[in-house]
Amino acid sequence: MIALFVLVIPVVFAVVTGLGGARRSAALAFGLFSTLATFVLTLFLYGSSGISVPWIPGFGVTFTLEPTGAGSVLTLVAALVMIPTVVMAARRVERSPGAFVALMLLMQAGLSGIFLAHDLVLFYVSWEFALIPSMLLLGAFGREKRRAAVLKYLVYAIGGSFLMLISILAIKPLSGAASYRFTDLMSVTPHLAAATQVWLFVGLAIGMAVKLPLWPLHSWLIDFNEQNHPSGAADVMGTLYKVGGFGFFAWAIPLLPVGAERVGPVLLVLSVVTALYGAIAAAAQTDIKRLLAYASLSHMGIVGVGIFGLHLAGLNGAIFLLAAQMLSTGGLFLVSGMLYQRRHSFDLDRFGGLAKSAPALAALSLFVLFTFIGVPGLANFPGEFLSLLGAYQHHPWLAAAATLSVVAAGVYGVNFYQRLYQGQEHEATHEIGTLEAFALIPLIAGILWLGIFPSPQLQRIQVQSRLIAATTTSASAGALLAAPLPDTTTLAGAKGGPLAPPSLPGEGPVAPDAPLGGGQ
Amino acid sequence: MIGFIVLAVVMLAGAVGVVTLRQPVHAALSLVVTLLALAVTYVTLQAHFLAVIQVIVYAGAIMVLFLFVIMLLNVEGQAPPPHLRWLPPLAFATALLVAAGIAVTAFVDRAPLPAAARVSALQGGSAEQVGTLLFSHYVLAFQLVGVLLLAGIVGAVSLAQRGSRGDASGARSEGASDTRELSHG
Amino acid sequence: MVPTPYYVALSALLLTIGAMGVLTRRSAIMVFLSVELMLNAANLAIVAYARQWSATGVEQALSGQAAVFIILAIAAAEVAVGLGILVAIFRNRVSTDVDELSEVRS
Amino acid sequence: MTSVVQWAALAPLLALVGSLINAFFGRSLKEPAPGVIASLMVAGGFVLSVLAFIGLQGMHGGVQVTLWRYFTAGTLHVDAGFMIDRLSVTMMLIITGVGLLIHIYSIGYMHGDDGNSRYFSQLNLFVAAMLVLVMASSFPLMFIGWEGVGVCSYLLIGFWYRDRVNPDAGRKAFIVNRVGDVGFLLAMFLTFKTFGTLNIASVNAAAPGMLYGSGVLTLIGLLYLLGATGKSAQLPLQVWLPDAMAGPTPVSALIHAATMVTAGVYLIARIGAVYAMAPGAAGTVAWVGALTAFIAAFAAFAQTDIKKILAYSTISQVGYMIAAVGAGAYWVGIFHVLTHAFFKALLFLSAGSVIHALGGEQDIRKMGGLGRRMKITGNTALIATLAISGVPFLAGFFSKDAILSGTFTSGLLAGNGADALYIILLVTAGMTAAYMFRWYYGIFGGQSRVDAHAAEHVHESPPVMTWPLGILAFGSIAVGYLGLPEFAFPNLIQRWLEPATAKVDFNTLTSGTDWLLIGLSVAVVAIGLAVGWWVYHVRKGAPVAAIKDSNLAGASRGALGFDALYRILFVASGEGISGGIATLDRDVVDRGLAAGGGGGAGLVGKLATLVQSGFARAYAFAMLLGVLTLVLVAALTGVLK
Repeated sequence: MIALFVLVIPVVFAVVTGLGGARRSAALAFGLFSTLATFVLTLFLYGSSGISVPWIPGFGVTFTLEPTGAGSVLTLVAALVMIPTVVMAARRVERSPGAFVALMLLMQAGLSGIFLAHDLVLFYVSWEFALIPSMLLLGAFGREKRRAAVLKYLVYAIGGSFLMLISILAIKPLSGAASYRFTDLMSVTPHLAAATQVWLFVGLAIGMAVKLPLWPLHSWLIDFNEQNHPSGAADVMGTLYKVGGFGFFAWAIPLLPVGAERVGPVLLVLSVVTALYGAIAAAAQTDIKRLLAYASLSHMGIVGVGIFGLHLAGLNGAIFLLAAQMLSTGGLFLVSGMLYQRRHSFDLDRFGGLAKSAPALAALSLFVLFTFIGVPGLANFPGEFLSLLGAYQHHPWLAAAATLSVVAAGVYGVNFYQRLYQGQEHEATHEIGTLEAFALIPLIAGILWLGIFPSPQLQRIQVQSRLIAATTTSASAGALLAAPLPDTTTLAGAKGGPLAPPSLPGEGPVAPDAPLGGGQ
Repeated sequence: MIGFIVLAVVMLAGAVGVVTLRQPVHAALSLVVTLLALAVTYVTLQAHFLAVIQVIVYAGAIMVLFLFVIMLLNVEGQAPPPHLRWLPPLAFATALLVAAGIAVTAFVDRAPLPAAARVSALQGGSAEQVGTLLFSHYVLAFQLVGVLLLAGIVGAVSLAQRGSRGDASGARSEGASDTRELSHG
Repeated sequence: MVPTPYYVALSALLLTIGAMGVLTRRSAIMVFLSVELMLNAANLAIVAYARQWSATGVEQALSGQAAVFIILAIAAAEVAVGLGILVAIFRNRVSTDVDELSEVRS
Repeated sequence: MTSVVQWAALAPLLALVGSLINAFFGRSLKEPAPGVIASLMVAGGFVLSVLAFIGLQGMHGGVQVTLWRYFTAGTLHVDAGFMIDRLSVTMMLIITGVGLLIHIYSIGYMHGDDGNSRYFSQLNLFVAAMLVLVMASSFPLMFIGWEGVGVCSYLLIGFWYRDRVNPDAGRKAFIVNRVGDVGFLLAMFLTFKTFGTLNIASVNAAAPGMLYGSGVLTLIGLLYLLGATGKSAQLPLQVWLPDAMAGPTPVSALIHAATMVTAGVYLIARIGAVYAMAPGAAGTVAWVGALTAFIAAFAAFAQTDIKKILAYSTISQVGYMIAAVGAGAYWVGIFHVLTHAFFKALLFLSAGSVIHALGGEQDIRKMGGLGRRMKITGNTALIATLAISGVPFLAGFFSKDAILSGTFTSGLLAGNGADALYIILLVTAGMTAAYMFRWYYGIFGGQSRVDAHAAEHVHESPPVMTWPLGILAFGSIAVGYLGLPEFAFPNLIQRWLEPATAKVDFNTLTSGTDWLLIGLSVAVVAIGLAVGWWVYHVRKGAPVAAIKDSNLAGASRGALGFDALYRILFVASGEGISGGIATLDRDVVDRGLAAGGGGGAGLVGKLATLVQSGFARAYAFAMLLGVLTLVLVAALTGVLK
């Protein structure tokens, strides 16, 4: 039932805020209360019971929410990111902050719906439901060229989801499932004929690839971020809305394993291209938001690499990276809003040397930036590492190519910091304010939490990915999802065979006759 | 069958008139013919209540509204459109195909006509029968339609009012040009 | 009794004639009239199928007629608002040529 | 004794706490409080390391401390756990011991800098990361330390961020290191694919069961080597270290001489079992080390910056260590890490003392004769110079000699040119003696070339700086005696480390041959020093001035042009590609999907304008087409049914 409240609370408060929130303080209070309440609820989401009631019985559509492992983790992290974002929006949006906050809350409800839906049609409805507020945020609050950006965004989003809709509508009649509920579909769709699966998968994949986004369907993202409101809050919402990877993970791959296996390599190549392309293009940007947009595109490429590598570790890592980048990318977009507030520009050339008058802002930005470029020990790293590691097990060359984006990330990362904070300061600025500090601290706490103790969240995700692997063992992709065995051909002699897993580490000395270095 | 053919011919003639006649007033009157023929067709289809409503609401109220507006605005027939010359032939072909497609689909379905006894059980779709259904099963939809009509009225009034109140001088000068235009025509 | 497909075919013809009107006429009023024609064509099909449904039951058949009733009511509302908009546009532009009303065009 | 050893797991935490205290409260603390706090934390780490060292006496294995499960995915389990054994404890002692002295020295060196607390915060963070690196029980955890030290190095090189040069140098270091990190990452991926685990001990235990010389092991070895070349500034990724001298001098001493750059050596020693089974990879390691040693020594001759000479010398010395671990002489590599940590830290700190005294002057052409004014600095620097040159009875002599005999006798390098390696390293030893003599003589000996203005202020450094110099000087002499040649004396460090590293076969020489090798290296060092004496003292540098404009001198000044080459190959082309892709994305991919790109531009564009004409009637027609589609589908399915 918690899942239902997670959906309903933001909607209720969105209505309240939208109707009564002409005043800034009201928007702030309602928004903060709603996001805090939602966040507290999401803490208990995992393991709580789901809900399933008929919705449109004639078409087999149900209203089914199920806090699965990956979904609950993503909902949780998104709810955490929402708290500071709502506060920033309520304080920094000049014109009708109430409407802005209301739209953000509506979008949060849509996102939670995407993550928690366990019915394919409900998933699709949430997917589109979240689109409308994000479009309105851009169209009503964006910058000068927002019209073109909205149009582009719409064309891509609608075009993509149209194909997705066709696949969704077709999947039940084709498979003869009892309803659109995940469990009902899951029992029949993996046994569909290979050609059918491929076509259905392609339809779903195009819609999801637009939202992932994958090269070459990414160009809406750049304008979307560049033209959104300079507070950065709407960009954070856009970051949370990059749910394509989750769609593949939770729906497309488990439902259509054979399709995934056939189409996966193509998407893997595109993901590798995206990872490199985004990172390299980011290095040449001079606009803060465009740089962040390209850089986050590169991360999405790595998410894709993890998913389409079709390896258990990669799947886990991709979803974890999705959650982690909400924190890091979101944090950087909030920082971009703070920088805009100081210089009224996003042009990197207008910055420099800010570390002198705003050392704390510089330190916090650098922290988030290092998370962003995947420095280990922080939130993005386990996700990136596992994504690439998983893909490497089946496609070493492609994964190695994607790993090169790590170098490019170093380039744009340190360039970014240097151009903002280092060098001579031409004009003094003010140090980080209470509001800004409040906005960044929850994110940093989240980054440390996910970075140092990723295991609990990963295990939750794994509950779901293992389920996927287990239920698809009958299909041919099952073998792909299984863990690889060591390359036995390289083992000498007959004592080969799978290596025993490392003895479970516990405290205490290693036996004296087994020195660490081994020996012959 | 003969009755049906007669009605169909009248209806189609009226429809073609709507689309082809230059003068809007003529076209509107032509539409009235079609609608009246349609009302009669409803009778043959055992929908007496609807037939009455069709005459009162559609052919009566709605078309009168149309005629008022046409006369108020004094819309003229126009020269052939300068843009999109490629459109009419293509539209004609497409429309023909659509009609053919629908007809084929309809005729392919070989479900037999219901037995006469069953049809007569409708009792001609009397006001009592339809009304009972509307006020029991579809009461929510009925209420919503009422709300919609109210909203429509409010909307129409506010649209009509805005021009005359928004900008006094502008409205007056526009009104002046309006009359000039009218006298011209 | 005339079989249902005949009515449906007639409805299809009316619909396409209406569509031709929408596509070829430039005056907004005429477009509007054509739309009304299309609407009625649809109604005809519904009523015809309603009779066909009487094979299943009286309530099913009458549901179709109730639907047409509601459509009629909605059409009334639509015409009221639509004509209101037309009057407003004419007041601003002194023209109801749809080709000139292309706000969508850049 | 186990529990005593386990406490060592707290050492990184202590340093981290120190870092956090200075980060959050440092600016409200009065000098020297930040430095004292930071030093105390490192001192605590040193005490813990010593206790662990004592606890490990008589224990051949190590102690595994598991803190929590780091991450899990499928069959991959990675713990946040530490492996404290003889090898890692040795590194911990070096890091915390030398680190403590450098922290204390920094209190004096950074006195009055407005970033004082920031400096100590980052320095402590570095110590924490470095400890994690050496203590980690699994590769991903080691990678945390590995990148962590890279991050700290980046921060500290760009410490004085207002001059453009410093952040640029930091950026270069970070990016070059990241190239190496890609190698490390790929190596981990392949390790998991091959062994099914990322636990270092498990990999070491499984490696001997693999096929000797198999391709997979060789590839794993080469990928880890790529990681090591990045961090340890070896060919081909050595270019960042000379620039990294932009940081404060104690940072150069700690990070870019004593500890971080030896991480590659430690890595290879740690997974020695893999290299012991992959002679191809081991041979490559040895050759990379030897060539780097030679090239860096060559480049050191023409440098004029007091710290850059030391930087090239560091690259060269780390090359020696890499060559040693490549030869399979793992304890020797670590032994040289130990001795080098003392004398190179001492060299840097005395250089810092000189820079401090001269008010920031770093050009050795404007120094000279300082030994008379700065007695302690001069004398300790002399000890360090002699130690690094390999003069007998000083620390460098013993470790360098062990490396030379290790490469000469290694069974792992058999067939991979062990003799050539030996000769290269021997020649490099002579060159080291010569350029280090130039360094010392240019600063402390001969005539003073100091500006009159600066000369007035020349003074010996305060005790907080000279005491560490003294201790390090003592170490530069004493630690060598831990590793006396085995054939004649008890070799303490070999016996200590060998149980913790992989075993490699070495040819045994007759003791006569052993003495011969030692005599040879002593002779080479003597020649090197003599040449230095002749060129710089007797002839006052005339022979060098004569060939100043030759190609040879130019090549040395430009360090064989690696920097220039990379600037053309990677920086320029990288910028080109990056700009190209950005333009491509803006002009082709972006518009291409809306209105066509390349050849199809016209057609798609026309179609788009046709559809998007803006006429309402055209849109209505589009709708009609949609209706037609639906109708046709319905009709066809109806007919076909």
